Amino acid sequence: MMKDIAIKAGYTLISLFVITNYGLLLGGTMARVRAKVQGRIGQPVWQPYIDIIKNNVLRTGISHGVMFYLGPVFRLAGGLGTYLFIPAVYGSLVFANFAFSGDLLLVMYFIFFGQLGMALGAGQSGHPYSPIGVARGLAQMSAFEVPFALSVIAIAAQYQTLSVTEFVALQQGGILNWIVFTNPLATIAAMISFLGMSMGNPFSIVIAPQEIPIGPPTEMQSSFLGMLQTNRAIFNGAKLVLFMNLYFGGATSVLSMVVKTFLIYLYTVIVGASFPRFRADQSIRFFLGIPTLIGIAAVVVQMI
Amino acid sequence: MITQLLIILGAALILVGFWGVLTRKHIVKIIISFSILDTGIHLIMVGIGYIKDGSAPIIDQEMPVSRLAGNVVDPIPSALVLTAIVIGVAVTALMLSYAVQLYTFYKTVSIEQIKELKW
Amino acid sequence: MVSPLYILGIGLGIAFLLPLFEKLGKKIPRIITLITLMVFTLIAVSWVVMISGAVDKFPVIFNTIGFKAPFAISLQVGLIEALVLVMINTAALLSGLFLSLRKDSHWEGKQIVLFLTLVIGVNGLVLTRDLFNLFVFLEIVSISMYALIASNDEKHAYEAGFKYLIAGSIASAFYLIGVIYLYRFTGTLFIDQIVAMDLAALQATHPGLVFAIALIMLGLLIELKPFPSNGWAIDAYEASDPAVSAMISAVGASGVVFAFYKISSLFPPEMAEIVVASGAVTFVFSQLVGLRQKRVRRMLGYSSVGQIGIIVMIIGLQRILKIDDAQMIMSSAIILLGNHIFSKAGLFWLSDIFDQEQLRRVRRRPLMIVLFGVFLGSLAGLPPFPAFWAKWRMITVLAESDKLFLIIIILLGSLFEAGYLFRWFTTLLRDESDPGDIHEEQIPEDIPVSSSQTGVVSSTRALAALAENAGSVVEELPVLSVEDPTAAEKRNPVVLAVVAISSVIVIAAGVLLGAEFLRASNELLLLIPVAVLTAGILFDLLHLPHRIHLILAMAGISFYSYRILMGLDGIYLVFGILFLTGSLIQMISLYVKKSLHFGLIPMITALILSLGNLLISTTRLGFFFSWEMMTVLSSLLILRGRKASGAGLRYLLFSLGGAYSMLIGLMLYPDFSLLLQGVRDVSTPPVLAVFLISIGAMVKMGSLGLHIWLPGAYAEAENEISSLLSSVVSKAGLFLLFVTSSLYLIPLLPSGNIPVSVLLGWIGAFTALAGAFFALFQEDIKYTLAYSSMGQVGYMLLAFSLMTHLGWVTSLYMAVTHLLFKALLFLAVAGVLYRTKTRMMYQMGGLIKRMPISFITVLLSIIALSGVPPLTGFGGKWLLYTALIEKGWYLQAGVAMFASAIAFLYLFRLIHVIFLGQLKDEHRAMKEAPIGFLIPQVVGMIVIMLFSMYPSLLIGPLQRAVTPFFSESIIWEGYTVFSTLGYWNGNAVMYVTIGVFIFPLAWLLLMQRKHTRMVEQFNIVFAAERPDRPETTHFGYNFFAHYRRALGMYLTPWATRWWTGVVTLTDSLGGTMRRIYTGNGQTYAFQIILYGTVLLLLLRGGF
Amino acid sequence: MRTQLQQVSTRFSITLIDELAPERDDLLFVQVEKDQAVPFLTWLQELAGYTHLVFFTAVDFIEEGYFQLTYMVHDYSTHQDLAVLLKLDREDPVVESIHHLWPHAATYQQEMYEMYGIEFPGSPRLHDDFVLEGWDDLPPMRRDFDTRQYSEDTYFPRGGRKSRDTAEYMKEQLYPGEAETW
Amino acid sequence: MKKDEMNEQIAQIDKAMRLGNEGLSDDQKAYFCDQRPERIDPYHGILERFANWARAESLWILGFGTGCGAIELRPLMTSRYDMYRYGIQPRPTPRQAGVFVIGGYASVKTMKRIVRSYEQMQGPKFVLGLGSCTINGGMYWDSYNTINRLDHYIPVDIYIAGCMPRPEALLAGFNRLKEMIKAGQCDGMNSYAENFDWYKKNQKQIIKHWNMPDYNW
Repeated sequence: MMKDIAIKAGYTLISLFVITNYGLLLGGTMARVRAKVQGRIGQPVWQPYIDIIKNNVLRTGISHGVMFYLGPVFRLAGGLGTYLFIPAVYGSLVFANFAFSGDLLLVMYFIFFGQLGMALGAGQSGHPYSPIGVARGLAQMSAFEVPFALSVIAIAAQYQTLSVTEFVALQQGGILNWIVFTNPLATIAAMISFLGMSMGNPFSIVIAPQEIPIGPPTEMQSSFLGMLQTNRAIFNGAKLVLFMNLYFGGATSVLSMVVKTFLIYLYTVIVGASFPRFRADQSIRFFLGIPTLIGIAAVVVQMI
Repeated sequence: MITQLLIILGAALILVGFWGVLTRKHIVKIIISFSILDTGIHLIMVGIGYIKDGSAPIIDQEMPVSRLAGNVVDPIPSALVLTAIVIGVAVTALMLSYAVQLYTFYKTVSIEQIKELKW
Repeated sequence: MVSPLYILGIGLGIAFLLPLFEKLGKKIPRIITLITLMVFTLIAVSWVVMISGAVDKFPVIFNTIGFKAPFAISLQVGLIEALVLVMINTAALLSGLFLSLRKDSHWEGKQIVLFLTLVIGVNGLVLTRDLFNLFVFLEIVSISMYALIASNDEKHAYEAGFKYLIAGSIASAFYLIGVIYLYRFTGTLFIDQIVAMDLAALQATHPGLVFAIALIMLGLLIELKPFPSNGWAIDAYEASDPAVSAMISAVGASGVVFAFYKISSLFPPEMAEIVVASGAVTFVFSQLVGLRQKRVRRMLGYSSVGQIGIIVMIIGLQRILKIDDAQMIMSSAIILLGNHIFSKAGLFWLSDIFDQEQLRRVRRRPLMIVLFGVFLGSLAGLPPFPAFWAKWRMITVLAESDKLFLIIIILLGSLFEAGYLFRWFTTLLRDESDPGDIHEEQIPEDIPVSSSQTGVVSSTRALAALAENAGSVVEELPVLSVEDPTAAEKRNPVVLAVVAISSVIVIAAGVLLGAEFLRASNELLLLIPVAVLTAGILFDLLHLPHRIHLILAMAGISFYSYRILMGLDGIYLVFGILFLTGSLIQMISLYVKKSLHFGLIPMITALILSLGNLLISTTRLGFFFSWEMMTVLSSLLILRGRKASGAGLRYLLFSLGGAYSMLIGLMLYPDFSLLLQGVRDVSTPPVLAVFLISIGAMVKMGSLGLHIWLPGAYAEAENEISSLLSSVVSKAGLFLLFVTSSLYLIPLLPSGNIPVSVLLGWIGAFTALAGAFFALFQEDIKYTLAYSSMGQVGYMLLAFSLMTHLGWVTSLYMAVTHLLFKALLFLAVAGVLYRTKTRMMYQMGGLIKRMPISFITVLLSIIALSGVPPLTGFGGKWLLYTALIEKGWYLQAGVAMFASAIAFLYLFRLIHVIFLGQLKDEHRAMKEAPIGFLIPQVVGMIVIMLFSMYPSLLIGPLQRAVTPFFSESIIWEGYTVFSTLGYWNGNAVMYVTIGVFIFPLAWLLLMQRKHTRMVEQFNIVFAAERPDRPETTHFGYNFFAHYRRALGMYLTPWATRWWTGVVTLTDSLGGTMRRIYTGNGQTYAFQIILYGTVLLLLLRGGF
Repeated sequence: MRTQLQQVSTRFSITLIDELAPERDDLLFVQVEKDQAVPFLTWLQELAGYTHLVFFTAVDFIEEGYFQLTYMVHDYSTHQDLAVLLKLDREDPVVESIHHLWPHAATYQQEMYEMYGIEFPGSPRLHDDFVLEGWDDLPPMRRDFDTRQYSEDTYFPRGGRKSRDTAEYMKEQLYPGEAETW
Repeated sequence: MKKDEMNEQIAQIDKAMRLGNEGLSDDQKAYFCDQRPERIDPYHGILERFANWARAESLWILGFGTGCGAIELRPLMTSRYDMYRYGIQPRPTPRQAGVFVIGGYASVKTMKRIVRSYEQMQGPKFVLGLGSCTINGGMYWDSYNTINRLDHYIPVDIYIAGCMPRPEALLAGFNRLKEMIKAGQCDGMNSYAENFDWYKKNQKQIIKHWNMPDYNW
């Protein structure tokens, strides 16, 4: 028993280590990509590491209270948890994580855990910009959840399962088994809401840097900020892995995972680089418009 | 014949009474109309009980109980009429005293102007 | 056996001698009259006692002068006469007492004579069997009434009296003509003889016979004030002395009603139908017109007319129905009559007392409130008063003879009546600060903004403004003993005692009848709440220490719960624990109350017991009785709130509407009792019944469209009560659904093969969504929570209507967990409100440092409520979606997900705006909530954590409870629960969450172990400026403005508009109707004659 | 316009100053006495159509011993500008406020109070800080205030600074040696 | 008894260590932290060198354009100069920024905001004075409301002379700053804490309306 737990813990650490580094490098790479789009050279690929290190070795820090202190912890716990409840690589023991203890619904709701903690931490800072950012973020989130939820329901109805592992299993055996091909409508709805989920342009109103300086984490600094940056990498990785598992056939090896998630992320970066920003109410209306209709269509197709 | 006449007269008086109640504005005239109405009713009552050529409703050897029907004037309507007249008088008196009071309060005898209570 | 002649003889004798007695002393006639009335009453009582000993020997006929009818006038005493006389004479006695005891009483001389004459006349009306004698007594009654009306010597009284005279004269003219012709055709005036004749044969020889009977009927009917020719009567009720009005309404009208009943045996069936129609029209339209009425006595007049109308209707009906039914329904008429006599008289008296004491509000007069409530409740037919039982019986009979339309009429009229009566109640009860209807949130004109230089000045101004604002929203009721000293001088407790006797009679009659009705099904236990309520109110009136009272109550409830929970199993047990244990824990917080809150504890206790009774009732009647008790008690509890008059009224009316709808449903579906007894294979119910019953349930649950009572009721009630209502009482609807679930299994909508349950499911889904959206835009925290409850109950409805094993488990699971965290939330918020004295969220902020435990409670409960893992709420969501997808309700699942996302939004706003952000100056010195609030919170938190760690603890029993109905759909493997779609291991999730939480926390502690400075609330980066005031720095108002901008146009309150439209329509209908009451006596005369003509023509079958 | 002004010149005791605006024909200058300024401006705003206050400023003529206030008003219908000049004694710098005519004049007046110390009794927020927060010296725009001295006293001047005449210095830099012949 | 006395002494010392915050009215004092900034010793040896390397390679500048010189910062973000490649990026809030670029002249009114923002930055923090105005007042040297020497108010790590300096000069300045950081020469944060009273005196001499705490945490 103890041995099992120890092995599991070891595997978990390996898995986390991989996803953290991957997430950070992915972030750096994508910054490079964005720079190329703008005709710049861009920051070094390892810049995220330096930033995190710098933030962690700052000499001073400010805390506004217990919730403020715990906010980033919640956030990172949310990111880690989300990742840990998704099997990252199909068939791999190391990267199976804790997918046995909960299915897709758990993952979808666990995302809220970090959001809530972060929002609470930001709230305790007493800074008005934080809740403004949170309010925007939450509002936008509730909007993009709709097409995503519909899409998930559609594929759950199609495959009669909610287990992520099973989704991946059912997509094995050829590229045409991927849900992106078997249920394109659901995939489109989900991929549009993925844009909102990754909070890049055109849905970046939440962190509008000039208007409400960086939004929720406006008071976060030093190791708090470092923690948030770490989470950004992990959480991004988790989301990418989730979408890969759900719509793009999952991954049977770390390599295929890297390739697929890279491409999915690239898509959001390209969209982000080419569009201006929506206002919060505009993005709500956007998500509840066409993408929701697509989602409903995907569901209705399953019902007939 | 006379019975019919009485009844027709009574009916006519009733109609006159109703007409008066419904059309006169003066409250005393309305009260008079009620009296007329009452009189009409009384006439009918009497008319109903009356039997032409009937004898007085006294039961004796001449008029055993078995022959009563159709041969004597029915005494009950007459008794009723008496009661009714008494009641009618009482009501009329009450109405008139009301009329007096109404006049002292409203300074009018027109029923159309005594309508502060409504809805 | 005392001969009835004595009554008449003594009465007349005394009446004539009274002027002589007056010479002996002013007070003597009063005493003599009262003694006489007492003698009358005693005689009547002795008859009742004798008759009930030997029913078969009666009725006895007494002849005057020694002759038999038709040569002499005969009087009859039967059970029914004796009963009516007891009631009438008691009422007259009370009336006499009232008249002689009240302050500035002018009850002497002629008035006493008239009064006595009236009573004798009424006694005669009841006793006599002779048509002409009836006329004489009628005239005696009328003349004494005409004279009594004007006894207060007021202008309007004379006007009304004259109109009454006109109408009465026309009526007696009709009657007299009818009598004389009837005599002509039949040769007798003795009713029994005429009845014995073969009227049909007689009709053949004398075609005018029907006409004669009709004229008699018409004469009496007009005396009974049928709509629309009753303007004169209502004028009289309004204008005369209230005590006289009470006499006219209670004594006079009752006599005439009985006379009408007597001659009803002459009616041929078609005439009876006309009478029924006339009665029904009178009932429903008088109540409709009453709705618009603002003057109290006139309103009571309409109510009287309506009540008499329904009795007239019954009298007509008993001629049409079968013998058994006729007797049944007649008994209900007698009960209704008695109910009417005592409660209407009581109300008239009360209105007199209000006038005397110049009371505009009775909020601080507990006894007055109790009396008032008793009379209103009994008039409106609420349990446990006699009218409730009477109406139940009547409706049962009507349902058995398929007279659905009449049932609807009766219930509609009752609803109108309850509407205006309780509007009066709420108006009198309401606080000075109460706007009368649900108020829009009050936002201070502007939050003071100041420059830093003038900061001090404007901050004090801001403080003053906020304090003022806070003062106006303080929740607690004032201590009852504080009151206006001048009012005390005008008090007259003796008079109130007379009124109290009347109310005691009503209550006692109600309880006795209840016992009689419920004994048949061995459900006497159901009356316990009434007993508890009465006893508790007495305790409160005696000013017993409220904490002792509370402990007694809680002990009683515990004992009761123990007893009934032992006998329950399955779903019943689940709901039993939900209702009883859930409320018991919440009662702890009542301990915080510092002073006696009149009626609070008894009403809560009775409410909880009624909820428990729902579980053990086995018949339709028992269930409906408990349901109504619960409704009435909860609306009374709501009305205790300071600004709750509008909300309470709305709640009462919606609940009554729902209950009536349910009642019709129950009537359409007699097998309902079987359902309650646990029989599952019952006959297929009609779809209409299913609909109506589910409307009853959905009103209670506040489903979309029927929800508009909900926010105000939950928000404006006192905090503890809101908590109880939203976490426990709202589940009663769910319970009803579960009990009647067999109803939904088969019935299909008429338009196709869609089951009713699908419709319910959609309603549930949209209720969840709408509730969440409404909650999103509230500034008032209690409104937020109220709408949140609405949404949550929507989920339960959705899950229930799945009609699958998993769906039901979900629904029950959500019910239990919702009880937990909504109670926690309400309690925590109650603590916050208790300290902050404001309900507007944006006026709070930064309270986390002042109230950490409350914060943790709220945090836990919002995590649970929004379904975020690892807490127990996620289980509900997981079950729900799994169940929905398994069943194939995909779109509903989408709606539910959207709703849950929105729920997350408002919950975050709740916790943020209250506990985070900037602490306000006025809250700087605040303390944690009182311990009474904290204990239940801590208990609840422990339970939540337990269920989160080990979900099987909760889901297991629920699964077993549902298993008898469906086959199992989820499997446990260790701590993991498997459905056909997915799996969930609450235990492992908890451990993983704790693990991933501890890891970063340790990292942070390591990195931040030194030089992290705790700073104060203004040490923020404020665009290189410094904040000036916490108020201007706290972001809390209109939090989700962009959502409003994006979707605001879809949030038009359609339901509110629709119901406002309905109310306006009804109101204006009433307003239009009452235009016929022009006030002109001549018009009234015309109406009477026209009415007579129309009735006669109808009788002839047309023109 | 000119004729209109001439008509009321005696009424408000104003004098037209023609020499000040030779280049534009839509701009007039007019001199007004201190006690007639507000009546005249009221007349301009309400009757003459000058509905817009373009600016309101002051100049310190220390040599002549007065502040010259300039009310610049504009007529939108004719697009005429009118500058109303007012001479204000430096020793008694108090003048009637015009915030009741143009609410935004309060801001100009606040600024003038801060910079020149001119009082406008009744003007809102007049004594609140405008640009200078907590200034406690002479109003800085008065010409008797020595700004250089103040700067040297207050702001820790860094030594070694050389000031040059810009034109000379640039000539020297760009055309060395030609300075004399140029 | 002795313990009580000691506690009292400690309390007195603690009180003396705290800032007076005289600029605030009494009812506002509770809103602000009144702790004095402290000197915080750097790590030792390689650890500090590593930390300094990270700090140098990740310069987050505060996006606060205090004067006309800020216009020269903008081109740095463009593709022509691309400061990102040096690990430099702008941050919108002082909490997250490490480098404060004073863009040219600083009026007294701006100075108040500069002090506040500087104090709100987390250490170690670096100040880069841009343009002559920060050095000796530049063309505003005799103005009544523009400071002459920035280093009398906050510790400055490096000046870039010029009016205005070109973006290239700025980049050169940043690179020089990096070198200095790596060499451990930039410890403005500690010198500010050590000479806190002197800085405060200078600041308060020009900022007359001092309506903020003495140290803006």
